[in-house]
Amino acid sequence: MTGKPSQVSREQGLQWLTDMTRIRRMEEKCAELYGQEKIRGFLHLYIGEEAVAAGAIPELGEDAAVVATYREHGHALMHGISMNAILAEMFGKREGCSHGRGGSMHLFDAGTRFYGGNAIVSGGLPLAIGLALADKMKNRRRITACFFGEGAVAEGEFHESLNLAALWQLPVLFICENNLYAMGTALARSESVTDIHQKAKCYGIFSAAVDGMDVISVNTAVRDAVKRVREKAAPAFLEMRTYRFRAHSMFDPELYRSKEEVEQWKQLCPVATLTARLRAQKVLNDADVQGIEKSVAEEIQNAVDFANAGHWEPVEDLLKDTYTESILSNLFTLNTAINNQNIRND
Amino acid sequence: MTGKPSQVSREQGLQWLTDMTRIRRMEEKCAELYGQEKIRGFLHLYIGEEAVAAGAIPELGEDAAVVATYREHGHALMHGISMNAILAEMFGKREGCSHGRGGSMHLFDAGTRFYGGNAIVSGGLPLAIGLALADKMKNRRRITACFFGEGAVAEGEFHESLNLAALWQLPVLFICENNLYAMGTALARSESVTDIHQKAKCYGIFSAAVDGMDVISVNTAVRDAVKRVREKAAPAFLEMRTYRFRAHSMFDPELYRSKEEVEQWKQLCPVATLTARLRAQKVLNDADVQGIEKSVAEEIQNAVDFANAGHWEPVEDLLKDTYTESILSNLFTLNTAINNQNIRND
Amino acid sequence: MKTTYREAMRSALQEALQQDERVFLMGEDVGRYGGCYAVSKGLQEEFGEERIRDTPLSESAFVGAGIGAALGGMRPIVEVMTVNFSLLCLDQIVNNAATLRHMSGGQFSVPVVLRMTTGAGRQLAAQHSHSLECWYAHVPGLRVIAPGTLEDMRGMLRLALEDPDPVIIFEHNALYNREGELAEDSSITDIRRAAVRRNGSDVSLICYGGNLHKTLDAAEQLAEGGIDAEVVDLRSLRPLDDETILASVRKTHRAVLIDEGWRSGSLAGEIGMRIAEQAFYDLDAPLARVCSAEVPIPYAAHLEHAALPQVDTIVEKVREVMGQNV
Amino acid sequence: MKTTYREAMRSALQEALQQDERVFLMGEDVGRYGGCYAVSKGLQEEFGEERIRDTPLSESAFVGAGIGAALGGMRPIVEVMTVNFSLLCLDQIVNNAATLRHMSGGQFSVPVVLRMTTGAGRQLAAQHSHSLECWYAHVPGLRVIAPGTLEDMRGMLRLALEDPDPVIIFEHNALYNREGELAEDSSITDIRRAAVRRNGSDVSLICYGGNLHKTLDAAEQLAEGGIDAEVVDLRSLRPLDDETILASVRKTHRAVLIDEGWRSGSLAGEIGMRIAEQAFYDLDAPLARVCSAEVPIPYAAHLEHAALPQVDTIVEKVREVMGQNV
Ligand SMILES: Cc1ncc(C[n+]2csc(CCOP(=O)(O)OP(=O)(O)O)c2C)c(N)n1
Ligand SMILES: Cc1ncc(C[n+]2csc(CCOP(=O)(O)OP(=O)(O)O)c2C)c(N)n1
Ligand SMILES: [Mg+2]
Ligand SMILES: [Mg+2]
Repeated sequence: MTGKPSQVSREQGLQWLTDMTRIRRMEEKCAELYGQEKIRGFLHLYIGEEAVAAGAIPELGEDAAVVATYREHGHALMHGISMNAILAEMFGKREGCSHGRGGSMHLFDAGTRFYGGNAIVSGGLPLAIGLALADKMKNRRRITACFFGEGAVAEGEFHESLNLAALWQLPVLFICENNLYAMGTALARSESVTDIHQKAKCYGIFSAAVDGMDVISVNTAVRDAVKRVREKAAPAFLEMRTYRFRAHSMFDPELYRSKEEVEQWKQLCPVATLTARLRAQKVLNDADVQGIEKSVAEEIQNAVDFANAGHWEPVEDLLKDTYTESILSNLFTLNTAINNQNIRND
Repeated sequence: MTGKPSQVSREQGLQWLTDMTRIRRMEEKCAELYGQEKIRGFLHLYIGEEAVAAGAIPELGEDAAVVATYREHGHALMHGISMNAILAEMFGKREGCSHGRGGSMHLFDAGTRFYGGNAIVSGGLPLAIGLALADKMKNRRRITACFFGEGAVAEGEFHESLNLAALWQLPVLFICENNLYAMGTALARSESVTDIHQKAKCYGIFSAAVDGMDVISVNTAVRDAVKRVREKAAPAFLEMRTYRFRAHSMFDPELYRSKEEVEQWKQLCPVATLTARLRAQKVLNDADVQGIEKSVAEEIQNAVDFANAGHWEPVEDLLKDTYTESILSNLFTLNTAINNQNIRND
Repeated sequence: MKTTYREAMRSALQEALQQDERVFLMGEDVGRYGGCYAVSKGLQEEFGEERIRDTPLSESAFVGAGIGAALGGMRPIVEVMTVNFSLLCLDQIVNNAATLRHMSGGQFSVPVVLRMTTGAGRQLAAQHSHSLECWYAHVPGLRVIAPGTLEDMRGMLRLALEDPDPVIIFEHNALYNREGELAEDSSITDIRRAAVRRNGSDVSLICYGGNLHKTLDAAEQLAEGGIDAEVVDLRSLRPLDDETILASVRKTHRAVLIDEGWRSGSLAGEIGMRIAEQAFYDLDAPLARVCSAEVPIPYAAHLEHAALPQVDTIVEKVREVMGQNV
Repeated sequence: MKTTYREAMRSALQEALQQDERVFLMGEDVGRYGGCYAVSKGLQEEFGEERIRDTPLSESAFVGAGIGAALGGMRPIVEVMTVNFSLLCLDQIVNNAATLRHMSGGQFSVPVVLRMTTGAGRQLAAQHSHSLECWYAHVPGLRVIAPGTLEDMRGMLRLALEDPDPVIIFEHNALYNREGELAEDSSITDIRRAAVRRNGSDVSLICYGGNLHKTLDAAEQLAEGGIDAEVVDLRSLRPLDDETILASVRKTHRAVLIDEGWRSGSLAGEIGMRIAEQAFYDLDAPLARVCSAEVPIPYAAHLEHAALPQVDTIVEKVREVMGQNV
């Protein structure tokens, strides 16, 4: 694993703490809202893993594309989607970042180049390859970051994608969030070789394992990797060793791991350890922490209010955005609309 | 690459020479018969690669299962399917080893446990995993050998399958026939890391690269690997470095490689090099070679006669073997038959 | 006995595992996790890790391995967590499971059973709400069944395992929590035959799986309005039991087909066409169907609801077919 | 100009590559090898390795990469060598290409064009003879087109590339070698509309792609026997041009649907059902279809021939529908 710098500036420290706190508190609120049935469908919380998104995404560059999974609230927030738009999306409102069509698993934002939100394990990797290929062909120097869980490593698509990235020397940064479980399947029960970062080396891709519970390590590793991707115009791979503190989704009785194991990992809580470190460095005091919590609480309250005040897409627009409405495709759209009309008016 | 023993017994040498000659001459005949339109569809010749099937298959054990690709005539012959049944199959006759339903790409034989003949690149690997899993669960000590081209290595299924074999410690011997091209795609244009045998090591599978043009090296490596698979009840992987002398199929203008390259590899012809070696060892003379050629020519002539004399499946039996005809499924079959009846009698 | 569909499938699995050593269950999270829908909860404790086999996320390889194990003499039950993920293993199902028997001239059988959850209705959005039964029902060499009643959920697995050919069981996710009275004698299950679940004389409502109860509810509502609907539960989606379907249509002279698949290319379309081919002169009204709207299923509750067949939409469509203008 | 379908597609590709820098062609063996069916022969020499991009055998990744590149502003043409291998990349097509626009609330377009060879008839046996157009035609978010004439082979690609949404082009393998006269003005191609290829008054024969010529031949034979058949070439398989289909049926009052897919769940079934729904009272006879037999397509020539729609079987089915007993 890569080392960490000895000192963190107050400014940088507060930023990370704020970011991780925003993710943490937002998701705690999500769990609550799920209980109130404001949020439905599948909800996968990132709690425990905040150091990865908070440490990584600010290093990618303004113009980076991000491809993520169904456990992507934190990534969306870090990449610049507003909490308002995220919560409204989970409420299914038109004001949501996917206009209520996507929900928790499918946050999207063209403006910040956030390409989801993919609910098929490993399904996002080929998209990242393609985004990077487009950049390369157009001689743009921006990068594409692709986040996924260690469960994806068993999927064939993971291997096909890594090979393509290496073969074509594409500017993709793969970030594997190894939280040791894919639903209830422990890594050792799904991979014959459990050292995930080695997988990338099999394709000749630069690769490193990183302490994913520590935002500083994450940040340092990502900064180096991004530099490498840009300079060498070649892929890189980081395995973030992390842990989810909560259940896989809201339906998971967690039969597959012990309370003790979870408790042990909680000792490594990225928010708590950063707080302790900053305090030890004497660049953080109680007032700072309270300040952060207060502003985050406000942001969340505003977001909940915003989401509550949002609107439902009119049911007449059910078919909207299945196809592009353009002159060329008018007829297509028309036809389909007519056919569906029968159904909708059933 | 693994070494080779210094001396070959006359008996063993004659056997290999005979086997390789049978494959070579049979396939030369196939090409001729293709020109005569006796054989149709896709025809993929194994010429140049004979040392692999001839050196490997006799070591697998009587009870071994073999899974192969569309380039499997040699494997079928070595595993004990008669030349008669193979040629009749390519003629599309009922007497063929798949009753004319499969053709060149789909030779099957339940008796010798030859599981095809799979025309989807990498599609056979999961089947091999399953066959080995069944053996393991039933405590049978036999092994499953799975042959495939190096093109399959880019497919996700290859990786999924290797991981399963290693994770579950299944008695599979993977034999990759690396002939450097997948149709017209050179290995270096399809893999970021071209040392194929390393791929297996990424899963913790024992692996070796072997001179696939030399039947003795092949045989030695396979013998060791089979022993290992049996004793450790674990998978093993061999990369056979070989070359096809002919086009990919009968439609290939071979734009992707030079005549010189092909000529160079032809210097390594496995039949010629073994012949030279045995002569040098003074265990082979002209009469032996003539004897082999004569008996092979007879076998081929008989097979062609057999195939010519074979019968077409009656067209009324078109739907046969889509489903099992049994008491349980009678109704299913009946229904489907009735529906199809309309079509057939259109 | 009062029980749920989940329990019914679990006890079917349990019985199969007890009765035949060759049977094993394999899939993602079927073991330690207890099954994504808790269907296999407790089975790993009872039958061990070999026979309740957790797999990595490798749909193509483990489904193919199920096919291979079937070739090797086992009776694998492979759970593909949901039909959505089966898109990753279609090659194995279509090109191996469905063809091996025929391609080998009848030498090999593939007695594998694949179980998949299907359907929408839980706000899981576009990638997790597919109903692709019609795709599988298109493939010669496969048998496709879909339980709609508790008895069928309990009884179909046994028959599927007895079949020497590959069988796919589609279990609609909305059924698992549903409770009901399970008849003692579940031998009434016959996967070969569609079942008439309600006799009626005015119109045939043809449905299956997750929509059976919606359709039965619609039939009750229609009855209040004086329309006597017959409800046919297909049970087997491949092959289709034309005899039962046509007998019903010949009696009622009208048919409405209910199917959660998207309308174009739906199984409902196939059934309609069969009626139009074989019972054309028996029809007194155009055929009609109630399917899902042609849109990736959206997350928001009201939109998802509007996208799927509902009791209301069934009732309205039937009234329309009966000439009761709405 | 006399040319082949192969040449027509090649020159369409060439033109597209010349006219738009964002266009590139990617797939297995499209470059060095010149294309499995020699369609892209010579293009790599002209446009280089970047724009005529050979891929490894990784259908899921390179099709997904095409989708990603489309998101990134390119106009990729991805060749999946044959529809048979597309089973390995269905997830990318169905769950990404078809859904991204809708799931994102309209923010993203996926202007990717996928080309696939389809169909049987060359004794390639069960795994290499699929006709799965109906599967793709089932999926909202995709457009599916199939050229049957030289003009369409030449003209469809341009329109597909102009479309902001994913388009799949199915090219029947039996067409490539076919020669014919290509009209100078290929602007007559309109992928939005089915085309009436032969006017007739007695029966509508509805077909597409590889079966167009068989159907036209059948129509000529029928004409000799006094049956005047109209031939409708669908061109677009999704969406279907109901207007043209129904107009034809309303004129002839009879329809026979020709489709190389397996009968159950065929596109022919869908078209039949639409007619039964929307033009029921215009029909004078049961609907009928000529499809492939429900069997994995066998290798032997006589069996394969018997399994597929043929001129003879079309003629016989039409005679049957016309009441001319055979
Ligand atoms: C192809 C596919 N198979 C199965 C699933 C069901 N599923 C959803 S999440 C998940 C576990 C994924 O684990 P991992 O990749 O480690 O990510 P994590 O949830 O731990 O962040 C599974 C099996 C799916 N979404 N996609
Ligand atoms: C999944 C899939 N994609 C594409 C093809 C078309 N195809 C047939 S053989 C072949 C090359 C395979 O090369 P390799 O695995 O090296 O085997 P070889 O032919 O060299 O023995 C290709 C691309 C196929 N059969 N299956
Ligand atoms: Mg995980
Ligand atoms: Mg090769």
